[in-house]
Amino acid sequence: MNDFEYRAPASVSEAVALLVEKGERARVLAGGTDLIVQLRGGRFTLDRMVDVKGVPELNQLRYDAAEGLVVGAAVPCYRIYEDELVAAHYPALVDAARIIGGIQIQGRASLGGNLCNASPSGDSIGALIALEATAVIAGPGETRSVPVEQFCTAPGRSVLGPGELLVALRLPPPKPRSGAHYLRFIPRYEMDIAIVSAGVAAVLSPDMSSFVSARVALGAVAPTPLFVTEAGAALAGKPISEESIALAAEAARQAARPINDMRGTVEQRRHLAAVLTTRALRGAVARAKGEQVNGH
Amino acid sequence: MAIVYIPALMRGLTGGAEKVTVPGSSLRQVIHNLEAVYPGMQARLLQGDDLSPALSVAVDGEVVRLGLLAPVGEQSEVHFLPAMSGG
Amino acid sequence: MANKVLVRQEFKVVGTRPIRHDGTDKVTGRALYGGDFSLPGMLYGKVLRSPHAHARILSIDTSAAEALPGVRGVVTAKDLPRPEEGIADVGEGAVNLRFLSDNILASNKALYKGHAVAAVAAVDAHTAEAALALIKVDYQVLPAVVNVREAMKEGAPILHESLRTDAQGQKGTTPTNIASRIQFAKGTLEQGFAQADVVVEREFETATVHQGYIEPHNATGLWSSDGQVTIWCSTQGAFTVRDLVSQILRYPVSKIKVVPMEIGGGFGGKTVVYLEPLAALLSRKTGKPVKLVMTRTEVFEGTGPTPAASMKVKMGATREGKLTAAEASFAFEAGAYPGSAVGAGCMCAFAPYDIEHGKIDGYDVVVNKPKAAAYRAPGATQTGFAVESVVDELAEKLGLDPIAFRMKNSAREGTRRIDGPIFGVIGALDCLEAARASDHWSSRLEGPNRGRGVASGFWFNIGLQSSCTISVNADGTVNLVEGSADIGGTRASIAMQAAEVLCLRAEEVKPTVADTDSIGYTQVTGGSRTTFATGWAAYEAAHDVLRQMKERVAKIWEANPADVTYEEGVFGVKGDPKMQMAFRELAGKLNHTGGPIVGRATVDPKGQGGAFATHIADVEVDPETGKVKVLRYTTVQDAGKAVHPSYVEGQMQGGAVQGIGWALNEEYFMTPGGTMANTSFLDYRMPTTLDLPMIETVIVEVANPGHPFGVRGVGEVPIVPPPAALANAIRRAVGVRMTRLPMSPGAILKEMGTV
Amino acid sequence: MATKHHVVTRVNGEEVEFLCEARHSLLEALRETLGLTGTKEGCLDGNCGACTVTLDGRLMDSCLVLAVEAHGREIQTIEGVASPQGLHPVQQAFLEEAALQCGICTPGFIVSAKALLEREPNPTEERIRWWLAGNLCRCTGYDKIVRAVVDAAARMAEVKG
Repeated sequence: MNDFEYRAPASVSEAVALLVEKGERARVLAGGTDLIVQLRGGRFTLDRMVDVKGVPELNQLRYDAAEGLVVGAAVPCYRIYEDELVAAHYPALVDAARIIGGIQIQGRASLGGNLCNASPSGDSIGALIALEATAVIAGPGETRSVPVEQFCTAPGRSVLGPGELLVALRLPPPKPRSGAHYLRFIPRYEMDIAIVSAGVAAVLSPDMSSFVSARVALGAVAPTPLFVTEAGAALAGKPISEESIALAAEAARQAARPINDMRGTVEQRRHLAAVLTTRALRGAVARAKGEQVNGH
Repeated sequence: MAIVYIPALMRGLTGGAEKVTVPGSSLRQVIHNLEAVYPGMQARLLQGDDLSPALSVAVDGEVVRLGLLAPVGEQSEVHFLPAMSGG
Repeated sequence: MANKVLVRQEFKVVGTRPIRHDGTDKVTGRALYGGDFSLPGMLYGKVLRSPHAHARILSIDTSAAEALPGVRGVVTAKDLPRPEEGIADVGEGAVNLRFLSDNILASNKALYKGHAVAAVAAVDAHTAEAALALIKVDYQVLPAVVNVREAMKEGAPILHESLRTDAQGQKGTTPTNIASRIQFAKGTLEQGFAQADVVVEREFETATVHQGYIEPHNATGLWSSDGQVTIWCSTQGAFTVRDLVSQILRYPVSKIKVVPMEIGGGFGGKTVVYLEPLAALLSRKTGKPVKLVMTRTEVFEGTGPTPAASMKVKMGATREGKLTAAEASFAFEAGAYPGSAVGAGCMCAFAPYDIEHGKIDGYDVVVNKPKAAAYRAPGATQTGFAVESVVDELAEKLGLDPIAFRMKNSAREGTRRIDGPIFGVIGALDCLEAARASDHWSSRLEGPNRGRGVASGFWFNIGLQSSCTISVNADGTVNLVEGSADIGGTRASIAMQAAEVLCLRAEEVKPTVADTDSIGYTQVTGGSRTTFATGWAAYEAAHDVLRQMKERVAKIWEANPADVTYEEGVFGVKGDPKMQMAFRELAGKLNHTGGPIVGRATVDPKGQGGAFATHIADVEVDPETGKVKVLRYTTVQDAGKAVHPSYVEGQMQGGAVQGIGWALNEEYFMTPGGTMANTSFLDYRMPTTLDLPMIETVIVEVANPGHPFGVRGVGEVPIVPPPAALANAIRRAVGVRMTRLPMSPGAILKEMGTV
Repeated sequence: MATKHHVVTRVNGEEVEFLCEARHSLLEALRETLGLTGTKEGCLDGNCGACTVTLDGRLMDSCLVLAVEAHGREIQTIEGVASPQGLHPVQQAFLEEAALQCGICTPGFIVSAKALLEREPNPTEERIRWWLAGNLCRCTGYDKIVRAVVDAAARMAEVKG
């Protein structure tokens, strides 16, 4: 691995300046669990690494009943799942944070990094999409916000322009009678990459008998994590039943456009898209009803 | 007389016989005597002056490590097996 | 969750569970493995590897690399002596020297992606790595063949123009990828099948898998100005490294010293050399010590995995459940050079059974993958998967209990195997009986999509040469020096056998694994031979100590040495109960009664006895995803005599789990062009803690009459039964018969017709 | 020549200074620069856990941490687990339960298990397995490792009284 310059700015503006200066030749280091592996594997070379863990905005983890949740882009997974407020209000986020790598990775890897890595199978991304998260991006120009479902543009590519930096993820407060669940399928029980994943959030009617709305996101079935609006639309206004869930699952299957690779086949992934959508929806409904649901 | 089991693909040399009896008190003698009765056998079993390194020899069910020096008893069974290694 | 030992014979030390002698060093991080070693002024080496699975090397230009600041030397195949065609016997079977040499550094052709082409030594690893990118290799890319069936076809790309099929000594006449063909035949097959009421015939495939040791290969070499070469490395056999380096470099063994460092797992994969000759060559070129350590990707791409196999098995049985005939064809991928374990695979395949008529064909086939190396019971797991699946299906068709069916047909003392020899005392039936009597087998398994499977397995074990010396310390303890790399507690199991003879505690025997200058020739730690053979050497060396101690007592007491006795740690004289001297007391007198005492022994034992195992697996299959959860797992195995039961259990559990990984998820995922796509532990899915239940063990002890304590090797056979045990369990859980490994979720879904 | 960073950190309770390049991992610094070879290299991509250390009390794969990031931090490695008074209960339990074979993964497992028991004195088998899933062992099948952690928990409870 070629050597590079290491910088650890203390502010967003300083970080942006360091990034702007080197353009494509600079990269942001948060947890580094993807970045360092890719660098070592020769995927790319760089001139400057900008360690953003010392920037306060990127380390905030703040919940407010009115504003919702702010997750700084460098907040490692363990802080997500060890936070009682997050666990109480965003269990689907905990579902994702608990399964990224093992305990060592979770000590370092961040949701922000997971998103910026823009892998089609990124575990937190499906949960973030389901939870209507937006990405807060600082850069040489105005700070801007992008819905997470629009963040990834291709495998390993995102909307981040030259010199731009993901500062935080903002999640709206959970709606009344809502529940969310994130599930992935892996051949092992831990330490694996999703063959397919599904993040689902559902809002139920006041009498808890029907779906008001739902958001379904799939991972590893397209070049980017997929927000399947058809699946959500299939549920709106429908009674809570296996039949309704099956409609959404079928929509998920239809929306999936996966590839064959070492992790799975097209047929297997389409099938799993439906299976996981079904299971995640059941989990989301249960959570909306106040029931306990295990992460996976 | 030792009872020599003939490897399956060499049985063309023994007219299809699975086993033959030949005299000899060492493996060297046994192979020499085998060659006398079934010409061509020696070339299949030896490489130079030694047992082919692709082979191991079992006498009375035990793989022996003495090569051609291996003693062969009056009623011994001799088997030629592929050489083996372990993990 | 029981661990049971069915003890038949008790000893004082053998059969107990002392703390291993090297344990404290290994739990404190103090133990030095090959990668931990360094010397002042040491350089770091890196290896350039072929990006192509099959390519002619037209030219290599190293000048730019050599010019890079910090680079001290570059070597290519030109730096290796060109061996004539020759065969080396290194206790590992036949090794063709030219092939051996070419696998260290490719000369004319690169035969697999990852094949070493050049090596660089530089002041640090980063500089060496940067230099690799500056080496210009002109390749002419050739079509690759990465599957055994394809490689056997007419018109397949040929790896070696000079290769001719060796059919048990008869050479073929045309270029081929089939390096050898073997056959075993017993009885009259047609007659056997004619007697059968039920015949099952199926084809099976297994994927290439890796041993997966956590420690990457490493070697540090120092070529001294006086021509002495020293190599520090993690190896299963220091003497084998010495032999192979000597042959590859055409350099006398007496000028090579190999220092075995602690070794972080081998499972057969560290019985051969990759980096050792390069470390020596680079050191000769640079005049400095040079250290090389592989990356994980290099380990996957550049070292020997176990062969993929394509297999066909046909077996027949009568309505009453008696096996009448068995026929099989096993084709193994040897990788780039001949020499898969197909021979052993053939011989182990039907070994658990007494079958009158049988025929087995084996094919050793070269393909554009790394040269296969040994992996725990080499060859037996592949063939065992096929045979034990068919046996299970026969039992199912006959409506018989799978253990009862196996017992009815079990091999026992006097059974003639299909490959010819007759079994001595074996524990095949005892394992089945113990499995049937286990808590696990008698427990009920309820619930949908759940099933229980059983399978047996066999491994020969091997003997081979070992040496041992024991010197007596003045305080009544002894130092034991041996040459077997300790990969899983063998210092303890060897020392315990000496302790038993000497009436000492295990802790009073201090074992050291020595380098090749300091101990007599000792074969690899492999083939389940170490506790058996090196333990035997320790037993003999201890007896040599006792013999000398008795002579010394006789001298002191002016008695006849033949009358000296030794019981419970005390020397005495026949007929005079007043005369007594403890071992420790005598030990303190040695230096002024005639000098120190050192016992020594070398052995090359036969009679290693075979090892049998029977495993029981409970699984639950998720019918929607195809994912298998192992709910409960029991291993039953004949250890002959478990010297240190904890480490025997450890072998059983570890072997079983490697087999579970092989069965369910592990594979080299190859692109059609011959690139392994999953060269990281992320996607090469070895089992983690969460994938497994506790692994229950039942140690059966059917004493091996060929060993003083009845020991049989235990390390290898536990990997054999798991794939079939799990396949049989999956069959009962969801009704599908899996005939390919790995039985991954996707494969199961496909077989179930879901996708 | 590459720029060197001056890193001041604490390793196993003692202040340590070293120079490193930005590209050097913490694992490299520990093993090559500081000679602390108890932390092992198994995969260099965070999938085996052999290089596990704690950084400010958190478990990390040291192959995925830059050496320069250690500046001003607190590192614990396997070399700091035992004390002059003797082995840590986790180490003693690994010995007595025969929870190691080749031993290459053992330092990582011990560092991880110790961190678990310091947080959760009485974990279930399931919890132990979840916590240790980032540490691969190829020899033992994990059975005896899990038992050793359970055993160590009991020993630590005893010590606490």
